[in-house]
Amino acid sequence: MLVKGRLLPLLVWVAGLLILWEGLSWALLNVAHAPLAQSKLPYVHEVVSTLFQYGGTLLKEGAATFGNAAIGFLLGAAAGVLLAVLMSVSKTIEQLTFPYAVASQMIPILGLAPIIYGIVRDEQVSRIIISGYITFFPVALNMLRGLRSVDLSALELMHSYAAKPWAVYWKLRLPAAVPGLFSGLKIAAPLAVTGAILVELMGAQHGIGVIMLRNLYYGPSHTYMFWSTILVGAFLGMASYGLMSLIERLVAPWQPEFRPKGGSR
Amino acid sequence: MEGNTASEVSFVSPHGQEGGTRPTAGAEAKPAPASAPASSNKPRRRSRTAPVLRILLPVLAGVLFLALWELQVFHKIFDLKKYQLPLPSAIWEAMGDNMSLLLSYTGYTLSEAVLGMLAGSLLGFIIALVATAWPRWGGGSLTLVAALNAVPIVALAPIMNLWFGDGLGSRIAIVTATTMAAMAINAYKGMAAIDPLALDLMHSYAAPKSAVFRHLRIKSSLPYVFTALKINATASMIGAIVGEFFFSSRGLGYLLSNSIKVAKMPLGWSCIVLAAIAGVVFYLVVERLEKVFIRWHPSRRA
Amino acid sequence: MSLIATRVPEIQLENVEMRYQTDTAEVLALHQVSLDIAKGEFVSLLGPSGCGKTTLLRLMADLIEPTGGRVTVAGKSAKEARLAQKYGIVFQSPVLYDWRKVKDNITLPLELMGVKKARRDEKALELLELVGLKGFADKYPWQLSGGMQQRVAIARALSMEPEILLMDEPFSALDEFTRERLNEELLAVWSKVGSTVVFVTHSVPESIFLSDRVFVLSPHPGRLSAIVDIPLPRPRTAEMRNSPEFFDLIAGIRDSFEGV
Amino acid sequence: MSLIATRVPEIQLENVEMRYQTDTAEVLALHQVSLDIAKGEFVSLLGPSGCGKTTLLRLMADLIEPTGGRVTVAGKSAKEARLAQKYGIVFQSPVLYDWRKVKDNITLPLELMGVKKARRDEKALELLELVGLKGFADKYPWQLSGGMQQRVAIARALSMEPEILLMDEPFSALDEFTRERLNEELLAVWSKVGSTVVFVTHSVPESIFLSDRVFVLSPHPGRLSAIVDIPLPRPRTAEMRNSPEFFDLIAGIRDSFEGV
Amino acid sequence: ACGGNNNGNSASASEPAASSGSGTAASAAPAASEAPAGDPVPVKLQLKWVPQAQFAGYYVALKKGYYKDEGLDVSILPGGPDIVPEQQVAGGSADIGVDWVASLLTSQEQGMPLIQIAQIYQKSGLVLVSKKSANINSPADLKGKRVGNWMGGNEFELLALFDKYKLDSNKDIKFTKQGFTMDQFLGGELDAASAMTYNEYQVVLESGIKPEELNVIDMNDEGVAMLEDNLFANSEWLEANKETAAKFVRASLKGWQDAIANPSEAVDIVMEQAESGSTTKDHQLKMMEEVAKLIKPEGFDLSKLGYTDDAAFKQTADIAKKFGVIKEEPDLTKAYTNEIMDMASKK
Ligand SMILES: Nc1ncnc2c1ncn2[C@@H]1O[C@H](COP(=O)(O)OP(=O)(O)OP(=O)(O)O)[C@@H](O)[C@H]1O
Ligand SMILES: Nc1ncnc2c1ncn2[C@@H]1O[C@H](COP(=O)(O)OP(=O)(O)OP(=O)(O)O)[C@@H](O)[C@H]1O
Ligand SMILES: Cc1ncc(C[n+]2csc(CCO)c2C)c(N)n1
Ligand SMILES: [Mg+2]
Ligand SMILES: [Mg+2]
Repeated sequence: MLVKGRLLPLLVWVAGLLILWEGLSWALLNVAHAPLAQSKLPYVHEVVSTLFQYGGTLLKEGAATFGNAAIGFLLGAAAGVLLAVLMSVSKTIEQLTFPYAVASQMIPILGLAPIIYGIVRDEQVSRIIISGYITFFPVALNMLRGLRSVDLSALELMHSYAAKPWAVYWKLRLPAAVPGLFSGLKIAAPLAVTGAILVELMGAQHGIGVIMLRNLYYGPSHTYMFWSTILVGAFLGMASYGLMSLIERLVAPWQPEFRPKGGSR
Repeated sequence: MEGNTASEVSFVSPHGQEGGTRPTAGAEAKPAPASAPASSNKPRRRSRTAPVLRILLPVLAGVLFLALWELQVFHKIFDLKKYQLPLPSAIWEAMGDNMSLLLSYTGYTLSEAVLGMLAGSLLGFIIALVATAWPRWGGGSLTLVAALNAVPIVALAPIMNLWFGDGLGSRIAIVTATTMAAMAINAYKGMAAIDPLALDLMHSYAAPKSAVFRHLRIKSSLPYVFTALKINATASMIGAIVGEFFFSSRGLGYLLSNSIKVAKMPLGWSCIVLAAIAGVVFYLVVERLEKVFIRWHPSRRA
Repeated sequence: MSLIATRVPEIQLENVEMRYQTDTAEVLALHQVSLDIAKGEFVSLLGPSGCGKTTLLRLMADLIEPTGGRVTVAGKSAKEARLAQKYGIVFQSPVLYDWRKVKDNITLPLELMGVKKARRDEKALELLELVGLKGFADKYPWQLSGGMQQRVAIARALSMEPEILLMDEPFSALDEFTRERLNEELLAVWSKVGSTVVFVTHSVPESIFLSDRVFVLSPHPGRLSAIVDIPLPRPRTAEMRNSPEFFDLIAGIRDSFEGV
Repeated sequence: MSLIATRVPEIQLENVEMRYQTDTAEVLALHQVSLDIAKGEFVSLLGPSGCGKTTLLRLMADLIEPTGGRVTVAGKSAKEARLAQKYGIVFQSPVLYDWRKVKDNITLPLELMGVKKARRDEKALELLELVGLKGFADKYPWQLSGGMQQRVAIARALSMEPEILLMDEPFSALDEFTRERLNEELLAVWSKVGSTVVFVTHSVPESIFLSDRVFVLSPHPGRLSAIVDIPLPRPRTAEMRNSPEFFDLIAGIRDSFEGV
Repeated sequence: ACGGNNNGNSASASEPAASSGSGTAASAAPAASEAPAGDPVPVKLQLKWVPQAQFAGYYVALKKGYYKDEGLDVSILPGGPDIVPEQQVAGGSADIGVDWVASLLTSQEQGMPLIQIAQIYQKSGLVLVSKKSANINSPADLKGKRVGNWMGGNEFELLALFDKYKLDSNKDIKFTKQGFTMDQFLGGELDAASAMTYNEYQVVLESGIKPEELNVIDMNDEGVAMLEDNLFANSEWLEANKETAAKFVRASLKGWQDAIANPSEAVDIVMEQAESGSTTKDHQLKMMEEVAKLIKPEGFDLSKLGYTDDAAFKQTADIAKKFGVIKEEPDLTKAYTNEIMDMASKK
């Protein structure tokens, strides 16, 4: 029932979008006569048929990417939470680390990769670190906001019990930050897929990113395959987002948005 | 910074901000009993010293960091080579040699980032509005932007290049695409996670949807929106830079990738340094705006 | 006054039932409640904690929909009445918007109705004076004490001079003196505006002092257990509180209570 | 009983002053308040809305620090007392944690003190019964009515059997019957545990029924205007509420009030 | 049988500089030295770009067991847009790399411990393609045109070309960054685009444009060609692993010879590396054909394959110096060595 209620609109959205896409693609090709029309926006049916034609490969590579993304995501999310907790513990730590955390986000993988590799000297590990690096920031910021915006009287209650700092975190700040954490995770999860794909471009043998790049490089005859990989990537993003939403419902069911409406409007 | 068991006490006042009410117990420096009569001017004194520390501390840490870096301490610890991580002095020199070029490229990249970020955040916000106003049918759009978020820049770049050419436009489009999701997801959360009674109040006035959004939903989503803006401020810079890797003939990203590929690491790193400075400034501007816009937030009281 | 009630039913509940669905169980909060409230009438709801008073109020205001039975307001559905902006509500907790100053919280409903700023500010000052908060116009809600916040909420509900005023324990956070003063002010406003008032309270004397009729609810499941007419003349005066009639009424209601 | 107060001052305030600093102005919430409360004593704070009762309570609990004067608890600073986990507090609003079920909210302080789960659950059931919420253990706070939430908060404060119990209008959201029953339960618990209780209320009869002494505060700026000894014997019984002595005390306190 | 003894053994053991210099090199060295006969020595090869027929020789050698026969356990690391082989090899993620000579020179100048050990491609595969409609019949016609290149070390031949025709790349030409697709060219954003004969040029043809419709400027014809795909090693690693390097080169050359002799078989082997759907056999066959022309130009003696030609290398270095690619005249003795080739061809 719940699934039906949520899934149907999504399906309609996806279907609507695909129809629009097909229409635009047709118009681009036959009305506007745009150069490289099919590279700009290929026919959906062509892409989908490629998707099925190479379903096996795409599935395999998609799974590889998803696995990499999951590892990077877990690492990044953990790092983000840790950083947020540290910064919320002490204003000084925040002032010390924050500008640098922001600055660190400006280092592209191209500059980062040699350093990371130079430090850990293991390809697999450095890839994981890099994909974690891509995902930690949204988690950290959202978590920090959650930790910070705890209701004052709820804090005073803890204070009145002279609760130890860890208890304040464990029993109050962390649960109160869970909604924020999840919006961070929902941003980070698809981002982890992006991260995994980027990391795959650094000499990996497998993954959606690898096929994506090669198809681009080998030219327009592979347009449909390239777009298929995009669809797979997008699908992985949707799946990871959906997974996070599901987990949120299970882990933090107390939130107002999840309360049964009880006939209310 | 009076003697104060910060660890036990620091959790009461979540933010040592200026403004708001002062005398909540906790992390704030407690007036020593002897100074009780003079204590009323205590807060003022602290708020004057705080900003100085706020700037001084990270700067000091930065200087220390730079010194360790220059003295190759990191290189020794991690067994790094100068061609993996050039020294600050070399970066500084490269920066000096190419200053005007670097500055104009910084401006170029920053404008891509800012424009794209504004467009992406606006679109994301609109999506959140739609998803909140019509949850059943609008909710799907959130999942779709999340999907967009999973398409890497490597793939976006050629598409956007085809659509918008190799100029400013294609990077703005890339940045727009990469910043939309964070705003949509966060703003949606902010607009949905509302005290049910506050909503009931609006319903009792039969306030139209637009008014509910204007007076309640948008206001209470602001902390979430600003978090998204902060995420996007950084994401947009890196998005513009990486976007420039592939098709641009200008900008920090172009210069960076070129320099690193021809082993001019110091020049490459001066691009990174400028990008970092621009990114941090952009971030700080957003943070400043946040302070102006949400003075009332619980985290800013006490 | 109760005669009016039979003549023009402003709020009418017929066999209203309210079940709350939770993950684990179902709570029957109201069972078979039928009542009529006349236009311009002042009624109170009395009953032990958790018996369904707030639920009843929310049903009348169309904030929740009954799982059974019907709520009619002025011959139409509660929803239509709500859409016609007939309601002013004071919730059990103040529900002030953090980002609005006191005066802006008070004038929120006026703003929604498109009243001009100058007029709104004027009204705010007038109401602040009424609830004894002169000088607090420019404070933020969290700078007020609990009772002061509640008074802001009362002022907000009065600001729009609603046709139907629903008040959920509005005075419970107030001291006796403020409370009694506000009782009188409320009656004064009421007699001027002519609203229909439904007033939830735990104080028997208060319900008697204010109301035309008192509805007594009993719990498990919440239902209407008694309706008591209050034949005291209007305008009510402070002295009435000490009249033997008043004490008889108190005793009467207490009995109907204890019978539960 | 007030004799005790002079013997062992458990809570001592000397010339306490509290100013709230806001962006625009400064509010003098308490001015030169000095008082002693004996160990094991039950005192009430009475006073009009906004006079500083909550502020005073928060000062005693070291939730805020006075801008002048000194707060001493058992000879040490309020902070030390707080760190020694002496306090149980009931705030003016329930302050329940949304993500905890009712029983977990009640046992929060026990959890913090490291009490075992089995023991906690047992205690929770006992307290739920005491406050009349049997069967609500597994509900979330938002599934309760306002009064029920407040009772959960009371149960939570009692669960830890604190040495010092600070209660800010704990019963104001309750109907008279529940309230009177809880008055008696509170006294029973108190006589068993021997806590020192500071109780904020707006109800003069309640303050008399419960307390050894009543502190009357007056506003603008908040200060102590009267201390009234309540010479009623312990244990207090329901009948005492109707005794002439009781009415005299009410009148006396009302007078000290009106003199403000 | 082969590689029983390793000359480098004693050297590596007594050379702390080598081990501290580069972690992987260090870890590879002991593995090499302590490896009992027959236990394969691990070698990592970093490619410049994605797996394709451009690198067929290595894949053939791997597939056919030539490396294994030499007692090597070779892993081939694909490249990509974010990978700089010189960085990888200098940093120790790989032992041997493939890149263009000009890129190697720039990296050497920055102090990376790299040395070229073999030159595989004898000719430049870089061309400038333009549609006939753009009227670029000679390089001089490039004036005022939009010319694309991938930059980042791939542009030096073009700079030399412009210079030869007295064109200022900042003023006379709109010298533009080209992506790794040919879309800009096909979509008309570029008048002349860089292309490798073996890939991008084929991409253009595959898009439906006929060779007759195109003008092609060949760097070799213009005398501005630079050396391209080579093999280079981490010099610290090499010091301790000369024998291993020689074995690697020997096996690789064998692979290349097979690939050139039997392109179809080579492409089949390459296709195993390319995920199905990412490229086609036809495209790779075409690439193999073109690559063969670069490795074995007409009249080239295949037995010389792998040797670095002093004159050609010098021309490359001179061009690099002239266009500021490198600031100093490189020390050619440190830039490349034929010693490994000598060792490789001995057996
Ligand atoms: N955080 C604050 N910032 C500024 N002023 C405050 C703050 N808290 C309380 N005040 C002011 O201090 C005064 C006393 O407030 P307090 O909450 O102590 O009153 P109270 O006696 O508990 O009233 P009530 O019975 O209404 O709860 C009030 O005038 C209030 O406006
Ligand atoms: N959202 C909800 N979900 C589930 N049960 C609810 C919900 N709201 C109220 N209830 C239940 O309905 C019953 C009536 O609640 P209601 O709030 O109407 O009581 P009340 O008479 O207003 O009590 P009080 O005087 O304590 O405010 C209670 O048993 C309560 O637990
Ligand atoms: C970013 C980028 N850089 C270079 C090339 C071109 N390219 C790919 S493989 C190859 C030959 C190298 O041996 C060349 C020149 C590209 N397409 N994209
Ligand atoms: Mg209620
Ligand atoms: Mg109070």
